[in-house]
Amino acid sequence: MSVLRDIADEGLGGMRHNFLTGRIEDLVKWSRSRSSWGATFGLACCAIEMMGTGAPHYDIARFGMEVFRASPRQADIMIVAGRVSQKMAPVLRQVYDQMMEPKWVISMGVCASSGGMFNNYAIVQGVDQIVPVDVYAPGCPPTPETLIHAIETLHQLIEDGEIMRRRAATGAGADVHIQEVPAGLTVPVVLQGR
Amino acid sequence: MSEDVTTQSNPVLVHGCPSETRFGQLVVHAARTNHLDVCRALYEDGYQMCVDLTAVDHLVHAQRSLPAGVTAERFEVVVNLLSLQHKRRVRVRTQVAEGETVASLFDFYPATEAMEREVYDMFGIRFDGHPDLTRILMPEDWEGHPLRKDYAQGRIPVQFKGAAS
Amino acid sequence: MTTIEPRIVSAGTSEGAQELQPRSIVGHKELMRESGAVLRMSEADAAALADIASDPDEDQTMIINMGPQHPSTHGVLRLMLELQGETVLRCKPIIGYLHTGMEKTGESLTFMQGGTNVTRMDYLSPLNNELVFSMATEKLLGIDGDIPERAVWMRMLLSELNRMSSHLLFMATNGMDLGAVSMMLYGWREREQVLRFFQKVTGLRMNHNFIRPGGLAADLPAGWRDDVLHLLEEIPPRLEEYEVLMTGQPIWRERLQGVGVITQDEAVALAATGPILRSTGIAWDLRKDMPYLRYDDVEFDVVVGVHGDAYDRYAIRLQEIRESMHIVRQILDRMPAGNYRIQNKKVTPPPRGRIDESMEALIHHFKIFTEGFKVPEGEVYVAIESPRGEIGCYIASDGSSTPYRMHVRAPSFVNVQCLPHMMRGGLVADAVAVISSIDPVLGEVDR
Amino acid sequence: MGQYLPIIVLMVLAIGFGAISIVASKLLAPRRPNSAKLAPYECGIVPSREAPERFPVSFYVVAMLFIMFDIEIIFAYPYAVSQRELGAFVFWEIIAFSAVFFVAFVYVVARGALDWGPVKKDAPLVDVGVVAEPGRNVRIVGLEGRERSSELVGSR
Repeated sequence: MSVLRDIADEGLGGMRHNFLTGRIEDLVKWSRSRSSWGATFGLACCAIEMMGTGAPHYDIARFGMEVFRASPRQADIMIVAGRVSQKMAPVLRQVYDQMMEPKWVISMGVCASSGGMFNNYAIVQGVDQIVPVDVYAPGCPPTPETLIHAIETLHQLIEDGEIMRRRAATGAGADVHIQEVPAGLTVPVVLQGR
Repeated sequence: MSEDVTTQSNPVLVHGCPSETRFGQLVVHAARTNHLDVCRALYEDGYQMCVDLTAVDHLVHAQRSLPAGVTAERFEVVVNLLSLQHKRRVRVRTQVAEGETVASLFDFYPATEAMEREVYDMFGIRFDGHPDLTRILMPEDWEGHPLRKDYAQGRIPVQFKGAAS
Repeated sequence: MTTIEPRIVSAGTSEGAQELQPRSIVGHKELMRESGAVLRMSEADAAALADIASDPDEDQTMIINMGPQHPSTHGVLRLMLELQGETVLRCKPIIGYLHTGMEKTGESLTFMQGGTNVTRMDYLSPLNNELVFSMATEKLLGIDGDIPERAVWMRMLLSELNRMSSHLLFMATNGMDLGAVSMMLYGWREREQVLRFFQKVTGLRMNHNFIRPGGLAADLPAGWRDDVLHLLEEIPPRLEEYEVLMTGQPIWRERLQGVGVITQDEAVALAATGPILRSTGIAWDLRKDMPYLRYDDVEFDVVVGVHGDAYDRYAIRLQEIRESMHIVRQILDRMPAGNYRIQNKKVTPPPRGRIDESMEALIHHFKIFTEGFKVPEGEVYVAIESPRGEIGCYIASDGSSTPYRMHVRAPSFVNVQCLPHMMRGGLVADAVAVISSIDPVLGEVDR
Repeated sequence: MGQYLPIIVLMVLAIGFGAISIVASKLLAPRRPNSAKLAPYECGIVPSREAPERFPVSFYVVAMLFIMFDIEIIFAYPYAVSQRELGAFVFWEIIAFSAVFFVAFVYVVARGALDWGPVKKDAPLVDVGVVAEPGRNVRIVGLEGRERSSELVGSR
């Protein structure tokens, strides 16, 4: 009974798509994307902008990220906000391992995505050398609008299952790059449908 | 105001060390042996706060304007003292050769404990008498001292040509 | 000269000798030092506390990690606390988890580009970092006397507004650390307004690179005066709200008063500066005692506490927001017209418009931005008052266009070393209050 | 029989909710155990030394106090529900019963079970006065709820 084996290791999310389980799968994906909590992994300047995004003006509680959970046990998205130093790399890997499945990683800012302006001995040149990254948010620091755009892109990918397919295909992160949203934007950002 | 450097030939002696005035701040050039005594004497003079302790590696740019009687060495430990009463700063510059140790100022300036650890971590200058001389910024098993001039910046090659390569 | 290539190491997370050693290994003298005997207590008191039964298997104390990834350590500060029940016996801050090699990078960036590197050190008051770097460079160049008046007053305006936004964030995080979570919302609501003004003036919310050697990157935009006036009307009633929410509450006072006490001679011995030094009763403020820019023409009070505990530091920062607003009001009245940048050809690139017209302007622009301007050989130390204390910039230049050695004296690096002495004997919950009262920014601690 | 219906419904609801949440989490969550997930969370640091099993006794004493009052409440509850039928005698009975508990509580507190607060909390806050330049306008803050013992004293 392959269905039971699927449930055993992958949970309902892993059941192959068929008429009987179709609706449950969508329900699972919808609930995962709509209430994913961020793990506070604030390192440097981007952490201040991440706090700004959590603050009342930009308020990511609207997108289901009501609270930033400090402990990895209760977090779903790890937002790597800031430059990752060589001394911090094993700690980052340890916290990532301790996070519960399903988990995703947003690499916030150019320092996390590629070492940024600090191309030297002390900084890990891109956090994807340590953890599989799903969405890269550019900017130094990314404006809260850019971070919300990154989070919304991630939610969109979770909801239509794209992330799981990409992760299964490459074994690493979903590797989605978004453009920077200039601050103080009044025109709504349209997420291009995939 | 321009830099008023006293004449190089016979500099004013402060606690027996040649000194000069740069940008309105007294700079005392102590030798490695009397580094501790000069700092203690300045401590008695009323400079109770040791604001900063750092070092400079003069491997590449050895010839620099030093008053007479000061032999230029590779490293230079720079101690910045501040007196709250007189509102004055003094800078003690001590020449240290490669591999030599400097006396730690921890006994009368407890603030220097972390600063000396950082100088040891970044330059490899050992401070004897320091209670806990271990690395402070780099991981424990890191080899080499990054801020030395013969330590590469560790850049990974990038596609676009930065101006200052 | 064979250069040593850095060997990237990703071993386990234990830092060996840097960590707090258990009581059984540590020698008596070291134990006395770590128990603060050097500074605070008489030998007898420290001995009484220090010699709890230290045979290893009958271990009464527990060493725990308030590690790099912790909600209330304001970044990646790692504290190893030795606890006996709830009481903190010894504490050792372990830093370096955000070491970015900025001083090494500073040696390869020209003086024109140095601002972008320095501004990311203290990311709560980036403009003060740029200010101290620019003033040090100008002193080396010898042009610190003839910076245009408008540039000097604009620098003061931006520095004071940056102090306000930094202290507002302190109000937010200090409240949240101690349980007043709604304080985070109010603190950020005010800070957003100041950041919006910065965004209008400099184009960015943080890491502006707006104060450069020789003056500023651009002039104030039209309508900046009523923006600042709007700020000055909007924030004072909000501060009254903070007074009601925090200062007036007995729980808040009970949590902060008598916690993290530091005496005058201990603060001076540990070279703590800023609100920590002023909370012990020493009225030392660089803006008053060693004035720079035009702080001697502006009238404001030095805010001082007398008990040296976490409550005083909170009250000092709250009052300093008001003092900064008082200064900004005076700056508004006295902001002169004129150039926002020194007209000295050597330092200032030609205005954008002229580049299309004349060939020399194009060459001049190209040379300044690629090669940078040469700075005469020498060394200088300049210090100003950042929201966290005295931030100093020591530059040794060898006559080329990149600094030979650029060291920034970070106030948080020294203030973090006061943590063990403030936490001794307190509860673990007080440890959170003490860290928050020091308001460390790990970007400038680890540089 | 009718009056037991609400209790049964509540029981069913409670057990149902518990069961659903356990089963759902078993069903929904993919299981990928690794050693890090089993290790205790030490703020990102791999724990290098064993957590001590011994805990100071003060935690235990506080637990005991809680259990003592918990039991007292259990007996007071049925009395409170049927208080009108039981009359004055039972009222005094309950008062005597809780008085016994209160004596035990006073004894334990007197023995210092609850004051294991910070060692230096009672250290007198010496107010050393302000060291400032004479004629410097200094504003002293942080005095709410505390008396000032010495005036502006001492100048550098």
